[in-house]
Amino acid sequence: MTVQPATANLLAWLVMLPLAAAVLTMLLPLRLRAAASLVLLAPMTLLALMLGAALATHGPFVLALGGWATPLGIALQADGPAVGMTLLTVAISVPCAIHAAAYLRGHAEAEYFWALFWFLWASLNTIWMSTDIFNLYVGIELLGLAAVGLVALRGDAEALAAAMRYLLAALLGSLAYLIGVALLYGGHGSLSLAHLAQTDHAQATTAVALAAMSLGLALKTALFPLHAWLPPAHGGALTPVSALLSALVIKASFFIMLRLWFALAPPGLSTAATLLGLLGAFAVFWGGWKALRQSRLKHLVAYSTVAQIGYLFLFFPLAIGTGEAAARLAWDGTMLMLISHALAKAAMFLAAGNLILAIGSPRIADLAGIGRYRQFSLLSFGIAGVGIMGLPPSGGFGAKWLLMQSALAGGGWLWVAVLIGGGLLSAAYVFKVFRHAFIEGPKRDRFEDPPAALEITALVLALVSLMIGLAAHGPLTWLRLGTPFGVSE
Amino acid sequence: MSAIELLRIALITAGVAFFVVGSVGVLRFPDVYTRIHALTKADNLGLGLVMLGLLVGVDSVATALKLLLIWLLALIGSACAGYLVARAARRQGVLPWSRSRGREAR
Amino acid sequence: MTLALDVLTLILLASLLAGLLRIWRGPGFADRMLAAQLMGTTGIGLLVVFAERLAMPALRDVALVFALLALLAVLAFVARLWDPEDAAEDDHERH
Amino acid sequence: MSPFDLLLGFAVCATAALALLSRELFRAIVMFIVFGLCMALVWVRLEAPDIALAEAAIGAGITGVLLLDTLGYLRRRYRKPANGQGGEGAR
Amino acid sequence: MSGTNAWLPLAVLATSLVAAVGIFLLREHRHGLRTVFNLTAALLKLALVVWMALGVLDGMHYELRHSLFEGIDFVLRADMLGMMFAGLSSLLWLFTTIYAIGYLENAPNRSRFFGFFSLCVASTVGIALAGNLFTFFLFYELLTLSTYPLVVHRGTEKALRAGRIYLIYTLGGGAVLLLGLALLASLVGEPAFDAGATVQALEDVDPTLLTTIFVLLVAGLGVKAALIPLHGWLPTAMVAPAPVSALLHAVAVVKAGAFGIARVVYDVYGIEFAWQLGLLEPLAWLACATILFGSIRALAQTDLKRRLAFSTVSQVSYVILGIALFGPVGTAGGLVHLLHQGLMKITLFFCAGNYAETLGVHRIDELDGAGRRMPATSVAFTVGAFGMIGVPPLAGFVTKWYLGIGALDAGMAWVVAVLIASSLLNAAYFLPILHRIWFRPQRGEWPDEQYKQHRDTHPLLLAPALVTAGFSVGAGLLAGMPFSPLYWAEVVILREYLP
Amino acid sequence: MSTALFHACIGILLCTMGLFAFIVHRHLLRRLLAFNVMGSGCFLLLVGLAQDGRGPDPVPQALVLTGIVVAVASTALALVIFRRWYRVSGEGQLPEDV
Amino acid sequence: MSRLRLAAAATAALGFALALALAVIERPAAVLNLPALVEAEIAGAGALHPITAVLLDFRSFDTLLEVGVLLLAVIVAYALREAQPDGPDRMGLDTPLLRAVISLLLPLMLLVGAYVLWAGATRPGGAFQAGAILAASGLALRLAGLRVGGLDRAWRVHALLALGLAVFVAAAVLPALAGHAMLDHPATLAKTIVIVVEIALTVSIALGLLALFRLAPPQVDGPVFEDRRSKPRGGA
Repeated sequence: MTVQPATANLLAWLVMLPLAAAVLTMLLPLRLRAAASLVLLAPMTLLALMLGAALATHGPFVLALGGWATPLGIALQADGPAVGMTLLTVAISVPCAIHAAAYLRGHAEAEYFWALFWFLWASLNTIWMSTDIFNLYVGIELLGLAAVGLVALRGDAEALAAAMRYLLAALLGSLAYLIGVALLYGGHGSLSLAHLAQTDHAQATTAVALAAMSLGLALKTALFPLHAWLPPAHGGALTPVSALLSALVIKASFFIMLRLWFALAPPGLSTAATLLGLLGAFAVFWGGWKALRQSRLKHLVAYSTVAQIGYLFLFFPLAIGTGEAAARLAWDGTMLMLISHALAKAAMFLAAGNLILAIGSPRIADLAGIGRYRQFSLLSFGIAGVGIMGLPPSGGFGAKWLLMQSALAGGGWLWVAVLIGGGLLSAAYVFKVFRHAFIEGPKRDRFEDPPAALEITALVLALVSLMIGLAAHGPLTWLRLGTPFGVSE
Repeated sequence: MSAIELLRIALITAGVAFFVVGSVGVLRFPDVYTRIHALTKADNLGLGLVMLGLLVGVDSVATALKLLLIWLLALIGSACAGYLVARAARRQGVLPWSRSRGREAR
Repeated sequence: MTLALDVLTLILLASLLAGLLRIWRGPGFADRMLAAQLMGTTGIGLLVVFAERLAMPALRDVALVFALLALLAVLAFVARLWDPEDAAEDDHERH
Repeated sequence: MSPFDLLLGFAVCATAALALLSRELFRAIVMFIVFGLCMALVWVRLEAPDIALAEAAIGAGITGVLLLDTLGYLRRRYRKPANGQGGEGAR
Repeated sequence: MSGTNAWLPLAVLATSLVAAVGIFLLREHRHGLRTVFNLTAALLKLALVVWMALGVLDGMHYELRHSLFEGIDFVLRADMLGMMFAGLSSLLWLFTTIYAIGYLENAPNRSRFFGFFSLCVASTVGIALAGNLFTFFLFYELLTLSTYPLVVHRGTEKALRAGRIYLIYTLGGGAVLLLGLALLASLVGEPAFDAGATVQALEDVDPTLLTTIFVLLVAGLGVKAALIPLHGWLPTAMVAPAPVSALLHAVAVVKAGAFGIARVVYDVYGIEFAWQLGLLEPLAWLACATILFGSIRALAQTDLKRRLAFSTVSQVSYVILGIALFGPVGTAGGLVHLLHQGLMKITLFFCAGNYAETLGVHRIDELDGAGRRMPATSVAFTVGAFGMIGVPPLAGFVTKWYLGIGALDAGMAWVVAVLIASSLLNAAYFLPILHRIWFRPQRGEWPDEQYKQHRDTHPLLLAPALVTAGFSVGAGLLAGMPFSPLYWAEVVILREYLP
Repeated sequence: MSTALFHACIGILLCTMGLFAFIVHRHLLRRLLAFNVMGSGCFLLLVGLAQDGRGPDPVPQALVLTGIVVAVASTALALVIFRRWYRVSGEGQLPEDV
Repeated sequence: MSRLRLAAAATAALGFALALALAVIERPAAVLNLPALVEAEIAGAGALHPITAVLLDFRSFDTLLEVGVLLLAVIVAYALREAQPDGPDRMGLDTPLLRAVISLLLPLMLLVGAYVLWAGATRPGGAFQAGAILAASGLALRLAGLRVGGLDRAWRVHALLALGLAVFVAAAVLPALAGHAMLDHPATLAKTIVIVVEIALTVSIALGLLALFRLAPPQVDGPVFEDRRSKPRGGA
């Protein structure tokens, strides 16, 4: 579908604006950096909404950057998933930015936070939209370094170790991905996903390339057993950073994986898909178990991310080698899981950070007595927890429901068990927090008072994560645009 | 094969021979100070001869100048490197090789 | 002519590789660094010969860059690593 | 493919292996610098002078300096070991 | 469908939901405003429910439908059965709220308490109005979530342990229910409440699979309905404040379970189809076993609230027994007990709360002579207890009478024996209490006496107990009148059995 | 076997060695060396495979140039983080258990 | 290193190598011929050298992000210095000979850098190589104990660091403002824009690489870790 250049350029604006913002926030005087960033949130939101409107009116479209058509040039693409993720990025980044502005006020970490934040956003948008496998490589490198930088921002030993671990994982992951790029270019002579999708997939090169890329991306997504880097990085970072990382960054590599599997999956991949699903299942249980065993609040939430990633990987066995209806349900479920986990986990991290600020300690055991004083953060944590547990009416529930329907349609009883068992396990660790928070005792009754902005952002995100389950029908129809599951119009 | 080509081959071969000598020197000489000789003398002479060989029958002045520049830079680099290493080694207290303690130094 | 150059490049490469032995054996830091430096010079030689042999004038630029930056590694080594201040300590690296 | 390529391939693999498996860190780093030199030659053989140029500037220049500098930093830090385990850092 | 008809169910739901949000937003010390919020919402809700119930009686159709995913809708709909439950919960919410305001005077964390209290009632009404099993499940889980903070409200070690046990049971039950629901949905798409039309229309489906789904659904719902062996959470949850116990036992949680089983039997499978599948007789057996088990365990309890709790285990199964009896009369007995048990049990819990709050009495053997100190409360208690035993003309008698006739109709005469045995057991565990209250002299000082200025107890605590006691008398005496619980149950049955 | 293919195979070998060393070593400097060797192997594979039997191809060469910049930036950043980590911990490697 | 780790590594590496070998052996013949396409379109690009054309025209978006990666790394390094301040740096060797040689070589290095940049338009060379050479000369300067004046003024350095990305983004956005696709330069301006972008990139890349060296913690300052080591490190 062809659209006006001005419309198509929306795609590129969504990358260029954050890059310009990154430069700007690096050069502005210190006290203006947060303010400038907050101001720039408005045009970013506007651009994303305009892109959504363009997709709704024109259907999927493509921007050939520099006017060079693929395969010579690089194209950005607006289809359902890309635009959906762009909007999700806005939905997460805006509250996180507001939270960060309040959270970082007067802290040394604030100096370069904003430049990194904008780089992160630019790379995320690139990844959602790009259709060129090498461009995606540069995108994930940019994303990885931005994320590592954000993790390292605190600069103490723990943060540095976490950042280093994360960096090594990210580098190894992108090398594995690059090997896949090399094989694909060597075998098919093109880097454009659209062109690669038209080639013959029934040979070893594509399979090995896909395997290498999947492995690298799984490492970056922290799929069990490649997850060891995630808990220290997500658990140890500054609160808004943890939220951004857990909500969006790991999703980016998973998203690339989805795109690759759509374009490149050779026939007869169900064994590999089952393997990925099994790893996902292990992740659900292992992550949940480890979360339950954590003594620090943010580490609990981080391990919860390890567990929740597992659900995403159930997509592969549910959608590959099963019927059309099952695959479609799996797609809907996975997209909804991605979105609702992003919202709920961001809310949960922000709420956890607020609680930590209030009690002045990272330990769950020190929450005793907080129940009476910081109702809001606790409420946000709880509402986000509803999404994480997959209880109705949250989006997490909707996602699990769809995945379960998909599994039942394809006769995958194992996956049903994973979905239900994982939900119970997550309930166990979420309520562990509440058990400590509800303790009434003479221990202490003085807590710090975080600024209102911190609490409101967490609550808003949590409420959105709750409501998305009730309003999922439209967005899900929309997210199918331009995918193999899209309704042909 | 013309005489000019013969000359080139001869010069380059001679250069390569010096390179080989340099390598042998680095391998066979007993201590840091002596090995510096192999580096700074044999190799740079070898490089010079190779350059000379390539200069014979070169088609443009620019290329010739570039070749000479490369040689000059290599000379300066080697000389400096030799100087720095030797100076540092002496300040570290690395003793020059002598026959009396030669066996053990190896 | 080309054959001769091919043989010569081969010999040059072999001579370059001979330096590996010195790097392997050491025994001191300086010996290793010197061998690397020597290999750099040999590399320059190889590059200029290749420029002639493959008719790729750009390789002379590569050689130029090598020659220009040859000093850098040794400089870093001497200035930052093998400093007189830790003279006493290099002993255990001797063997 | 010529004998030169064979020998060069061997050289690349050998330097890489030695850089990766040397017990002494300094030797590993010097090997790595030589590995960069060999890589530049490989790029020449692959008719990619641009990459050779980059490799020359990066491998011989910047990466080497960074690594040597870091090693020096590690060695310097354990110079006066406070509790007798200082030597492990640079190993 | 006119606008009002779609929005009225939502408005009913919203009254308590908005109240919940408003109360959460209030600062802790705004007691007056919170009371206003609470009472306004409760009264408003009651009025709306009555309005809607009358509308339903007139044959109006209230439905709100919102598509959630492809093939699954969120449906709020008012039908007779649902209105019965909604009426019960909104009526009792009013009384419980009044009672709780009195009970929690000067206690901490009232914002949280009343917020979740309202949320809890919102979910109960949601359960009542759910138009398909999916929507039902949505509110069913919301109920679990909103009751947890109430159970652990006191924040003591014991309360937290009780909360954990409560969660393990209810979330586990929810998971089983979800599994059954998902299986059902994978067969029929939207699991609508259409008296079994969709399920029966399934061809080539293995009856075993349908039976499995039924078992899963009943097991999931049975946790909240406290069927044995899934009743373990109920006595433990007694550590919660008295209004919460009243809410759990009479208004929301156990009733939600029983109501859910009624929905599954009548509206998902259809009672005839369930009977054909042979599902009802085992259910009746299970209900009977629970009735006897609960009563026997109640005998052995020395703590008043724990005895009442086991009594609940037993009494709720009357409802399930009624559901399991194939035939209009038995069904009427079951459904009417949904209301009757609520009225009587809430009376008993209010009274138990009054004893605990006024005299500091928790154990049965400390109650000696309480009747003289607190005559009004004790009269209410006596009414509730006699009702439970089934003394005519109280509400409990009506239930048991209908159940007995229904059992004979359904050809399950042994049920009558169970009913008689259960009544004897009820008498055996209630009469000694009454004896202690009325006929034994007081033994020394009360453990922790308060409200000495009042003749009986704080009026906010007393009034709800008296009113609900009055209701339970009325429900029995006026059972034949229009708008009595029995009347409602009969209307439901007319529509169920004679479509 | 063409020159390009031969060097692509060398690339595979480098990748393998790099991967092995990356897993085996715990010292961060060694892991960075391993990463760089692996990266070089990867670049070789990219160019070698693309040019096999087809002569020089500017596209993969340009990609490798981009890749080298990225690799250098990452390595340099890793070294900075490593030195900061070493400065506060005195360890050349990361703690084993997380 | 444990035996298990060794075995795992060996297995992983072996499997990896076999899979790659299989992929290389089995690879199909490419259908597309991208080099030919580059050849055909190069006239419309901003540079005559195919690799420069690919880097700065056909696939300029990659390059833009790549510059972003470098700038990002530098920013992280700055941020870390902010979080963990450094003591004074000891500059380097202090030998008159070396100083003389370096100051002699410096103009030459700058010249070579400029030459490589200029060459990029028509033959091998370009912004990145030139930047690397300039960075290397900066390194040499520092190692020889010389200081480049003015580079310590943070804002000016920041501006120069960001210059490459800023100019690139501006060049990308300008066509969009004129109603074309993003990065789609009109043919008449393409060459100029490529040159301007390349110059800016060279400056930024050179400074960026240099900054990454300078922002590593310097050698001489007090032992920070010793007091930390005495107490047991907290696990997770």
